[in-house]
Amino acid sequence: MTVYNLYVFDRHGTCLYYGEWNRKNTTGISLKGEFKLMYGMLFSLKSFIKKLSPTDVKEGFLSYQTSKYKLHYYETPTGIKIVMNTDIAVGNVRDVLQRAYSTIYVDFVVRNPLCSLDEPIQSELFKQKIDAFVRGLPFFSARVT
Amino acid sequence: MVSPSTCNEWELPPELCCRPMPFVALMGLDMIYNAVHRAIWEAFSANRRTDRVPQCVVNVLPWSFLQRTSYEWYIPKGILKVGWMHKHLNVIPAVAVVFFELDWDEPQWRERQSECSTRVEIVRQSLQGRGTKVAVVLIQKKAPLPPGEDLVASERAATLCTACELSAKALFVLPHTDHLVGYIIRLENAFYELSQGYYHAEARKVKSHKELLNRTTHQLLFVRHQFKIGFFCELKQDTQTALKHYKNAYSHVHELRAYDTNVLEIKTFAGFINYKICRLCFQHNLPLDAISNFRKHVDLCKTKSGSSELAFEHAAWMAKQLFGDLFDEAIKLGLTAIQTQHPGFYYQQAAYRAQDRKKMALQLCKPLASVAYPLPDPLETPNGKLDYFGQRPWRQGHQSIDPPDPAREREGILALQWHEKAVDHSGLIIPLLSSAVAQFKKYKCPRMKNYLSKSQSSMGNYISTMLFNYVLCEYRVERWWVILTSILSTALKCAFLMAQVQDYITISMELLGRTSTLDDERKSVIQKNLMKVLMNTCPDPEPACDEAAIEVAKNLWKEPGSVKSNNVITVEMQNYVPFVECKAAFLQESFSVDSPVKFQLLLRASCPFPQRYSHLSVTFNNQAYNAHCMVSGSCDSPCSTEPPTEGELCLLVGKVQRHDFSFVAQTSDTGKAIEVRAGKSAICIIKMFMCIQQKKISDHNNSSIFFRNTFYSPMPRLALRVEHDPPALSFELFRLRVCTQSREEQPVSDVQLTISLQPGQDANLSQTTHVTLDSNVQCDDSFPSFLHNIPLGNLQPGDQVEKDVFVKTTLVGSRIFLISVAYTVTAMVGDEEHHLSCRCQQVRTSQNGRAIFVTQVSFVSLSQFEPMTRIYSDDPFLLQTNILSLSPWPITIARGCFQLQPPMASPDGDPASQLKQDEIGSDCCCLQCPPVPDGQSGIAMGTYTIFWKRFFACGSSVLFDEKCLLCSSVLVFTEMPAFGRVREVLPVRFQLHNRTAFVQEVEATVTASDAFMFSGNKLVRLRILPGCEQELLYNLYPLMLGFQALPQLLLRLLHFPGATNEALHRLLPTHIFVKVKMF
Amino acid sequence: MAVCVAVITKENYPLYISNIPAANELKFHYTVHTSLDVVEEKLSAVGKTASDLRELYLGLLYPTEDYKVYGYVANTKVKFVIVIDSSNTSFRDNEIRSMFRKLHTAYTDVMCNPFYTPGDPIRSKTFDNVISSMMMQVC
Amino acid sequence: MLRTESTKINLMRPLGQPALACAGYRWRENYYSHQRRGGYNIGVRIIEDFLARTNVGRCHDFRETADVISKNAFKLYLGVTPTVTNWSPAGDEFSLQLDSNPLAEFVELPDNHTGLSYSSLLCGVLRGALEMVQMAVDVRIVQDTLQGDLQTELRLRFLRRIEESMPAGEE
Amino acid sequence: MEREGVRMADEALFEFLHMEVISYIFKSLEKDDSDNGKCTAKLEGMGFRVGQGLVERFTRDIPRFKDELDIMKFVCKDFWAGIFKKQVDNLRTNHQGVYVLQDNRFRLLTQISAGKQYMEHAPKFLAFTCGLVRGALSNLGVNSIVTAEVSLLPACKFQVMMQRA
Repeated sequence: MTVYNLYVFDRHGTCLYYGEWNRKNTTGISLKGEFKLMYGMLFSLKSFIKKLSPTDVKEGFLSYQTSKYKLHYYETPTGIKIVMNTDIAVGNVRDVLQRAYSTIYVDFVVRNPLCSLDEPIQSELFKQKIDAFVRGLPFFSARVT
Repeated sequence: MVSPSTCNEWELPPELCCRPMPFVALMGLDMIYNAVHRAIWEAFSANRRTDRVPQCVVNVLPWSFLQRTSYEWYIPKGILKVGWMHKHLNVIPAVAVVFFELDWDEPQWRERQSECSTRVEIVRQSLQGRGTKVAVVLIQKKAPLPPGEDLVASERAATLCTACELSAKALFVLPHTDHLVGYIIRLENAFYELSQGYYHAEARKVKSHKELLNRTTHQLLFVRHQFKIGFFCELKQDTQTALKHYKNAYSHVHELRAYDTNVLEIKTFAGFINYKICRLCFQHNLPLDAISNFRKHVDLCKTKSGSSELAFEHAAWMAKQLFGDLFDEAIKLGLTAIQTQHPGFYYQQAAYRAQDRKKMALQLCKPLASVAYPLPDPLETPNGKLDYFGQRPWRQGHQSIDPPDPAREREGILALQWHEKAVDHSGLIIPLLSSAVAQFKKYKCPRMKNYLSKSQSSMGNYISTMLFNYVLCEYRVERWWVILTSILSTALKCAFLMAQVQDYITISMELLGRTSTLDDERKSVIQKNLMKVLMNTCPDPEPACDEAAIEVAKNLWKEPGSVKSNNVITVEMQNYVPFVECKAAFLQESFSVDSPVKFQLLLRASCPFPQRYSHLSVTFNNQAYNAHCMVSGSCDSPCSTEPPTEGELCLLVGKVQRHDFSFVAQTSDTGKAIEVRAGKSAICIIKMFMCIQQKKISDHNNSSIFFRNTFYSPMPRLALRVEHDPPALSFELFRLRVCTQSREEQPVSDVQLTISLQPGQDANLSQTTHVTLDSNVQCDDSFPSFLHNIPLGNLQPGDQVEKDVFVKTTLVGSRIFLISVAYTVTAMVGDEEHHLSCRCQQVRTSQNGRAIFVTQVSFVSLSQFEPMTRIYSDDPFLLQTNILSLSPWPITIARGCFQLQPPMASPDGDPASQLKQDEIGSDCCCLQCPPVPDGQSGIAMGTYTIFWKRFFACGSSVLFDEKCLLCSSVLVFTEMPAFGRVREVLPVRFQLHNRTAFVQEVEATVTASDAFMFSGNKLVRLRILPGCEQELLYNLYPLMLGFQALPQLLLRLLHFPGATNEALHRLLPTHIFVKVKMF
Repeated sequence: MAVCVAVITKENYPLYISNIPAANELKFHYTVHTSLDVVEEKLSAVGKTASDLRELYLGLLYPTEDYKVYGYVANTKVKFVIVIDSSNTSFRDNEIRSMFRKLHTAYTDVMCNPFYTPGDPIRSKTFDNVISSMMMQVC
Repeated sequence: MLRTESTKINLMRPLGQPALACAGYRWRENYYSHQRRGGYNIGVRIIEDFLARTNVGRCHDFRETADVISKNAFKLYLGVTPTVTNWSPAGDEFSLQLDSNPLAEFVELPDNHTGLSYSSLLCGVLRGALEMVQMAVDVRIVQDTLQGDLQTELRLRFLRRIEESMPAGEE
Repeated sequence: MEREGVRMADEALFEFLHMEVISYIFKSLEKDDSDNGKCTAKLEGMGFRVGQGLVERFTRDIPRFKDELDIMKFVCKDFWAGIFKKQVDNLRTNHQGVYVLQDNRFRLLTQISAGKQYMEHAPKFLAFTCGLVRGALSNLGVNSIVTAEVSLLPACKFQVMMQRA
């Protein structure tokens, strides 16, 4: 089990943070482009799901999975979106993402007066924390099997 | 008509206050003729120290002994006879001792023995069956044999005893051998024993009456007896029991039914007993008992005020309980009091009571004016004194509820009121207050002390506000405005009553200020009054003064001395908030010399009416500017309270008035700080000194040099460059290096340089600017301010020529030069050759001469190092020249010298030093000007010349301004330390020189100052012989910290009544800085 | 009930003095002002002696024949003085204590009013109410 | 001992601000607008903090929002629970009534500032916070204890829902 | 858990307010002149006033201070805890009226950075607190100058210099 990478988007689709761990192959496109695509995908996916869903959805969608990886999605009412790609063996990590939001994003970005909320995050502290957080996850393992 | 009983009816009788001691009477001692007797007497009476038994010995001749006082048994007429205590202290002895010279081996023993016995008999007679113990002392020449051996003695002693009916114990032998005192002391102790026995007996005699008493008729006697017993016990030196009985007595007193007729008696006596009790309590070191007892006493008696017409009596009585004294006495005997429990409080209480008394007396005795003093004087008594304590003279011994004779009663009261009227209450109150003050001071209560000393100083009709001042500033400092205001109001009242203009104005101004808590109505009254005073009229009386006083005051105000004489009153305002507040500010931190200095003055009045003022002036440290900052308006009726008309200077209530001034600073002040003291003067009477502001005039920023090239066609190709390093200094030879470089392809010929001032500049620049090619030439006016057609020869293409031109400016200011080069060049046009001449490269170069020095000359008095506006003959002074270098480059001062006009004495010493920019060198010499013939007021001083160099030697000089010279008759020199220390002596010596040809009579007075105590005569007249001098020595003793005004020495020349002090006082220091005491 | 309540700064000038009857304002000013002597004396004892009073309440400062003057000094050296008519002896010491507590709390709230500048005389309705309640309060 | 104070303390916090407001802002309006702007900025951040603490999800309707604001938000940050009342019939407007306004607990308006709406900070906060959860609202103070009213009343009006839009330059 | 939550919450309120005030001041003063001196001074002033108020409240129920040191201890313990929910980690003094309060994890800095990043911004987040301390002390009758220094966030030192009259 492992974590590949993690995106944090704000409500306007700016990618506030991107972190990468055991990601092996990269898309040809630039990170920026990748962010755009990723956000676009999420956005349309979300609205699509909303339309399909029989009842009013509260959380949007939680994750989708391909044969190779699994994308976990968490969105706050304020539109902060956290996306984490792991291998398929990883189960539901909603609470993990929620924790990432409440204990790391909020503590070290929202409560850091020097971070403006709609620009990519500069704070080293935040980066350390999130990195430590991910590495600390039970299903994170540097071992590449 | 004040009879002894009434004049001091409130004083406790001395016999009560003293400490009772057994009373022993010695008889048969012949003091006059008999040395031995005298020796014995002295041994008894002299140096009675505490180690000897307490005893009061009196020598009486037997045949003039006490007259009998009847002692029969009666229905009580009062509590205690006035004489009683006295009787037992000084009249009836406890022991009567008969001295008799008799030796055992007396040859005619029998006769002597009978003689002795008769003596004893007489004494017995005179004692009339009183219990007084009688003792006989045989004065013998021989020392006695050891007892038992001398049979004769013992046998004769026995017979003698029987003859005189004495017990053997009462017979003593006093051999007057060498150790007399030893015997005496032994005797004393014996007598003491006897006296004890006596008083004991007396006490129990009184006790024995007790059975006979019944509650109804003899209530008074209960009190009396208890008191008497107590008293006897005290005599017996048994204070414990005494206290017990006194306490009983006290409780009995309050059992008595009190009504108007006897309440006084009861109170009086209660007072007595209380006094005794408290006293004993303190003696037994039970201060708390004493205090509680006193409290109880006061509470109990508070209510017993007696008849309303005589309310003041009650107050008086309350004031006279002497607890303070007792307490204090106890403390002196080693009792320790605390801050919250010390005599001060009781003195204070007493004082209050006394004040109540005054109040009541005032209102109760008012009507008396109409009524006459009743005759016959009801206060007269047959024997001139009362029989019983605290009874009414006109109905002594009368013990029923209502007065026997109402009419008489009324008269009596009237009489008492008359006497009360005569009492000087303040005289009673002030000592109480002052002892209270002392106590509070002792027990670390500065504020309480303050408070009391304030009420003390407001006692009496008028106390100079000086007295208030130290109290006032306390309250100012602690900002208790309500209190401050009240005191000030009192002070104002006083000032009015005494027509003290100065004080009156000062106080009014503070009372009108922001901090005073008076209501507007009151304030407006005060302001009106102030106006009145300023218009030399009497102000309206302050509220609550009595008519008579007001009349007096009015007259005082009318007196010329009061207002008119001093038409300028200076009021020091630093230490309080006056009714016109002023704030001065420069609009910038610093100004440059070329831009005007902007200065702003804000005024705000906090008085109810608009306040006019005649003019407003600002005082700078440099007088020159004062003129710029002045406002004066048409102030016809300065004191009216109507709203202002046009062109009047008037402060509207609560509005901030702004005055803007602007003036150009003098260059000489460059880099200096200007100080300002803004002062407002109302109707040229009151000056206020206000806040001080600092400001700097920045150095003139040095000018820049700039080129502008203008091109012609055919374009001349000659580069022209001017090298110089500005700024140029005035008086120096400033070098301009003109470099010309040919850019022509062809060689150019007869190149000529022309340099001149650009036309259209200040005309006199041409006079003050010299241009030369030769640095060694000393410039003089013959030199023109321009050079032209200076040949520079020919130039091959590309080569360049340099030319130095020197410019000297004698006047500060910037100049623009035109530098142009003309040349001819041959150019090919077509195929024929032309010689065309070009005049090219007009170069304008601005360039300014600028001052190198600011040389400022000041005359400084030797005494205070203060600048003088005028100098005085024979009065040495300093001539100081400050040379400030403004040059960016070091300037070497070759020398500077004074060229003095006679009669000035030439100084010595030249400065040879180098000054960097903004460095100030100063040269200073002491001058003295001999007296000059009259009529010549001004005197020229001479010039000061500085020789300096940067590149080339130059010189500049300054002319001192004229000084007007005065002749002073008497000169004063002061010798004193630079500063003082709090509570350390500060000697000051004034030397008075007589400069005149005749004898001077000088009257020197020294004004008091809050900040100093001083020793030395306050007022002296002294005559100084011509050309001689006199010394005045004072030792000052600073009390306050900081920059304090010194006691002022005022001199009056009796021969020159007109001679202003100003001439003298310029020489006297006015303030001194007082530092903290060193530890 | 209290006849006079005063708040005095550490510099010893009054921030607030209220008294009944208003007529003898001056008298009370003096009473309070002089009482400061005792206050300062007591304060100066703090720290010096072993048995110093660490309590803010200073107790009875001094009795005059018709008043009892009590003192209380906050840690911030603000002094509170309450004068009580000695005629009503019913007062318990702890009642006085509680009065001071109330007073102090009220003062603290004044200090917390952002529009109040420390050192200015107190002009606050709430504070006035508290004071008057203490002066009215029946015992 | 300080525990007991701790609620008070947070109320001491705003203390400095009006002081500053008065210094910097003579005019009431300015103070007002400033406070709102300041409040808004706070709101923008505090909402995140709020969500992080109490993971309440997105609200279905305005009523629920009102409930959350009063029962959770106010309780959490100011320790009081205002009552939600005066619903407009359309259900798009309601009032929050505070019997005691912690922000203004010690505040007394000086005479020269009467009518200063001290608590307008709150309006800003609410606006900012709600905007972050896609609700554009208008908040104003209709009653204020400082103005002598019996209670402080905030009026919230729902303006519109802010729809999340696809970032520009997306095909 | 709940009351814990509450405690944290007022914490947050303070933080946000504080940061807003700072940003306001810096914004508002940018126009005329953007020298931080003025801004920090202003913040310091506000802190001063708040400190005065707070200390009045905090010291209401505690026994009288014996001496200066006693006061400083109070500032480090109760006062600090009251505001920042933790005590000062270390108090040092030279006994000549200079005290150094060291807080290794200063509340207002912990969120910002751990290390050198944002160092240049640190001062404005300390100004208010300097004011707090100075205000508290002055109200306790001790005039002082309070300065702060940071070498490595979020640790910081406050130096208190008593001004003897």
